[in-house]
Amino acid sequence: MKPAISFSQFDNTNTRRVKKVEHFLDSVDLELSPDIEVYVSAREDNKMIACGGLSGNVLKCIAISPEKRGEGFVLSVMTQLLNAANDRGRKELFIFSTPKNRTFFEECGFRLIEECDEKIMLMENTQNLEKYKNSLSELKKDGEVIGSIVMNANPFTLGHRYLVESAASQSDHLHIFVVREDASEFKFEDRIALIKSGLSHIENITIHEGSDYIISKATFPTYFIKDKGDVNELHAKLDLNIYRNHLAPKLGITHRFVGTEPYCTVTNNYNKNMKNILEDKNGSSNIIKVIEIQRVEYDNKAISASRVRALLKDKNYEELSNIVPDTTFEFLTKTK
Amino acid sequence: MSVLKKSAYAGTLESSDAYIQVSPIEEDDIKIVLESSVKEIYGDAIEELVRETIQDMNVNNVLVNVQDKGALDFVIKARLQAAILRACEMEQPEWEVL
Amino acid sequence: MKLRRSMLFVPGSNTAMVCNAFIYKPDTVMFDLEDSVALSEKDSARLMVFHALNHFVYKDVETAVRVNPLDSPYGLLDLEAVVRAGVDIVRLPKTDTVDDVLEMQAAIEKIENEIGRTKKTKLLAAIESALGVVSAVDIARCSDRLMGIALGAEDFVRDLHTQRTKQGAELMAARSQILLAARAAKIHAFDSIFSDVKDKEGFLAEVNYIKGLGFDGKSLVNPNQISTLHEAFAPSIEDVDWAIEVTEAAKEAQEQGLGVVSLDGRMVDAPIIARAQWTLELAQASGIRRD
Amino acid sequence: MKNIKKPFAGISKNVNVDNRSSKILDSIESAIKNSGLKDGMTISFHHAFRGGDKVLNIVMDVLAKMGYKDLCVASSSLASVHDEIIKHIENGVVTQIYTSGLRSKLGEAVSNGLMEKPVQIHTHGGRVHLIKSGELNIDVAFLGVPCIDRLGNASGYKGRSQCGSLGYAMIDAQYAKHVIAISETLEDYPNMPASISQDQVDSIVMFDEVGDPSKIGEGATRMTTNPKELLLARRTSKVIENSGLFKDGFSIQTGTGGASLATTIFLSEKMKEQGITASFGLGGITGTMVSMLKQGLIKKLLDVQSFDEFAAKSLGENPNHIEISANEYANPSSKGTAIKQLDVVVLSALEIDKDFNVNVITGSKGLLRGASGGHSDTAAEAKLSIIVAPLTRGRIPTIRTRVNTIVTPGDSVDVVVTDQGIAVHPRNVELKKRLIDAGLTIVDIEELHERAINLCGQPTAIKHTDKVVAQIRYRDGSIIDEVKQLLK
Repeated sequence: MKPAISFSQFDNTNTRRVKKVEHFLDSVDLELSPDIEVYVSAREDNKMIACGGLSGNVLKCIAISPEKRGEGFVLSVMTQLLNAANDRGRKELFIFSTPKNRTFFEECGFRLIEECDEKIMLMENTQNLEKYKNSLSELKKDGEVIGSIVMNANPFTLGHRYLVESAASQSDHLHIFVVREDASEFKFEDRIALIKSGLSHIENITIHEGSDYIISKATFPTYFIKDKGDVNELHAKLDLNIYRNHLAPKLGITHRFVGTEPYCTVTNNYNKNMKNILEDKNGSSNIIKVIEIQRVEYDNKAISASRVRALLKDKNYEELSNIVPDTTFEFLTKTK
Repeated sequence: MSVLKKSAYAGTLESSDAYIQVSPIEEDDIKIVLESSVKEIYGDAIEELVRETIQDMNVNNVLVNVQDKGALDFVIKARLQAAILRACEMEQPEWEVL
Repeated sequence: MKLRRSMLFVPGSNTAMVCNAFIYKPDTVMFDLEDSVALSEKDSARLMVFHALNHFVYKDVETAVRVNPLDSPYGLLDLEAVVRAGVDIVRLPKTDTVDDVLEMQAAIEKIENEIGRTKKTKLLAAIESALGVVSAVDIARCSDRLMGIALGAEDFVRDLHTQRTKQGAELMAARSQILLAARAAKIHAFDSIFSDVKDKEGFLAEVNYIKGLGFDGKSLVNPNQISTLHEAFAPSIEDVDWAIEVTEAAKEAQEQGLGVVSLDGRMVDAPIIARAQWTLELAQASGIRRD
Repeated sequence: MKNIKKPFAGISKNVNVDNRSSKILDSIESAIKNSGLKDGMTISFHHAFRGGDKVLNIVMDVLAKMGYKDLCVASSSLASVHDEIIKHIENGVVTQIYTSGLRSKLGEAVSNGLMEKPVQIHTHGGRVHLIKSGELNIDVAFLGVPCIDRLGNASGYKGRSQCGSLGYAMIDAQYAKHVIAISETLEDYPNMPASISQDQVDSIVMFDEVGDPSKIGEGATRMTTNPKELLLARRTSKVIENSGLFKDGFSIQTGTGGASLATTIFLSEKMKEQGITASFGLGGITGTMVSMLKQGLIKKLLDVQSFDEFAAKSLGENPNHIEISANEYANPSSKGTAIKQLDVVVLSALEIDKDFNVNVITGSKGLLRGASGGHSDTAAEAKLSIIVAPLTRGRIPTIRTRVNTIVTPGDSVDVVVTDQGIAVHPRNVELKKRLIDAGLTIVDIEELHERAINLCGQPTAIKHTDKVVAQIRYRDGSIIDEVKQLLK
């Protein structure tokens, strides 16, 4: 007697099988997420009946064919996914899925973080969000205007410095979150070091290391798949909802500052959504005012991190020196 | 004394089963984190069973995470022992103590 | 004689089945550690079965375990667990030769001696290859631990370069051979599983067919098949009438101290009396069939 | 002769055609204004649409918007779709509830002390009794109906959201001081025969949808493949066959669960084999019962609630499928109830105790998550009441030393069928003998209890505060048990 249902695990190099997963997902109106590294699939009579993927510490693209739903089969699929994650030493996990599946995943030990428009939802199997929120509370500063900026700073430019200087001057205190996830050239340690050294002259700021809850692969997966060009608006909203409902209240944040974004469509869309969500009066938490600050220009072109990276590639150090602070310039030329 | 060499897991999340993860820890302790669909009426009994089973296997310095879906005692025991043996990289238990 | 109509397969890795199989009262519960268990779960399934065998709910039902072959990394470990846990029957998978049985017997004996188990573990040899089928006569007679031989059809048809059909022509030779070998050795003969649990009519047809051939019972994959099987194996009202008459005649003869039992002027010998008693037991267990 | 008025003074013949539809109002607001509803009054609903009901939530939202407070909601039952009522309780719009059942989030919230006044859980028959005895005084009934004519003749077996029998709504239509019928399909006058009659309806409001057809009969009719349920069904069927009541002209009621449906199917086979027909099938009617009617195995179906689309459709088509009201069905103070004529009822249970008491309202965690329904009504009156339940559900034992909440007293239970043994109430000496003679193994309920506890362990008692969150009203109106707030 052979088992009727067989599970398999494979990684994203197995293109033949990934194609099958893509096809299966398509049949249940889901899209394959290109950042998945490990897949789990279940087959019965040579027909795929379920799948799921692991991207970093996020479980996603979990799907079950309609005729197999409602009999607890999702629990078997989740077991396989947890095994795949555990085999890679990943225990602190997120699930990215749709809110209608919430109770299934609750049965697997996951708790809801936030859902968005009844379409997407993020859950976690730890208490880490609570812990993170508590740690933020300890850094709370009093004041009328408590500003905030979330930046990747890849790497830190004069543009960033200008944004912080303007925001800090308008705030009693300014919280700066540095995106922790490394998805491109510069490592987090370097990025935050350059931010710190480039902002050492400003006093009313706190620089926070980012977390899984602020522009991360969990809250905002498509942010890190920029080359595809189509950032999912829902993902942006999810990230902003978490920011507004969970993080900002712990620090008493009243304002969020952003630079105008002429080049990067991802960031541009994110900024557009920001106003809608953070200032929405029907939300369940206090509104956060969004202030856009005109980007500083050099030579009639806005300064941006992508421009810095391009100049660096071309070894155009002279022009580079004009758009980054000395501290960043030193770092860039030293490592070359 | 058996020593956990690595983290390990056993079981499933299916109804009537338990998914159990064990990891070595520094402290000289048996730490139990239990989530159970029958926690209200069997939570204490399950924790006691887990602790006893681990002690019987002569193991310490372990963090146990139990995701219980209403498993009977013998199932919890089987899952826990499987996880511990895997973590200790032991092929065969001492059957007498199980 | 123990009834062995139904032998319910319970994958050792399927917790819900392990926890519930006893409810359905098959004649034998057979836990599986072999093909139904993924390689990564061999160890955990073994532990699960070990504890199940020790559990009170499995104390009043006959238990069997299909272990992994001894030449695999799991076979001996499986044996260690299940012989210690007091299993009634060990089912040997893929029995090709007499040596396979003897080797298993030796391994079991060694464990029994180590732990001081006095109740001998019985053996059931599953025959799943052409070689096994042609050796069936010898296999069936090679060990007093053997309580039966069973056909494992899935692997067998592969070995025969064919596939299973509902009509079962591909199994004709094997079924006949296994049945003859078992009867010659006076042990049980078991038929293979019928895997399409939704096809109730097909299942019933196959049950009636193998019953007609003379098989004692059949391996099952789903508890829902048990009642159908038991009903089909139930004796008819004529069978029961006959059996009552035979046993009454035997009782009478014994009471009168007669050495020879006769019914309607004909002599009734011991095997016939045994058969009649078995029929009554069967009626007790499965009721009387209404045709 | 000056003081004598002309006969019929003040009455003039109305020739204005438009006015003939004057019962139909343009919105639920105007219907509510028209009804004279005031704060503190009692409004009612019925549950024939079950999980697909859209009326209650819409009406409650309107009432909240209109600023009503302190209302008593009397719904014949509540499903999980009605969780939205929680916000109206929090806002003080609703301060009292009468219902047969409470589930999901509402059940959880009430169990945790959401309401000041305890929820009154009544039986289906007991609700009629409470209404007739004056305790439950319905001021305005909001009755969703699948189709209606302009004068208010309404029925449930036509239209997109057909729900079949309106057996519970019929009572509200009869006794409420003011009746607002809410429908989605307007039929030509006269829409007769009607379940709710033109002379009972004060006003009519048309909605886009009163129900979600896919959820009205959801999951009720599929034949189970679950081996445990089939085993229970086979056993239950055997108990009925050998009970002494299984003869031509017997009557039966079964529920919707997998085991209940399968019992009906196994029993049908035996009826065919032995040439037995049932005189009537009662209660909530399923497609399985309908197919027995069609095969001639049952002569009549008496339908107080249709559990699926097959039943709803059959009610409209088959003259032997008859709609009855809750008063005809089960009210203990009624002049005549069908359950008094009932031979066999098959019922389920969340918990059963050693005295055969049954709980169908609170779950293993002490949360309200079920319905009293017709359970104790039918158990009390049927000649043979069989409770069917698995001995354990996962690790949760069904047989307890004492049930968390008594809904049906053990005195009205005859047999308990589990997957691990059948127990017969000690007073049924003859029945027990019959079943043993038929080859069934009968054990003491104590033995079943012991086995359940050996398997699962002795559960620790659930901790409560002293606050009563729900009162379980027996069918005669008395309080048979109370549910207390869970201690967090």
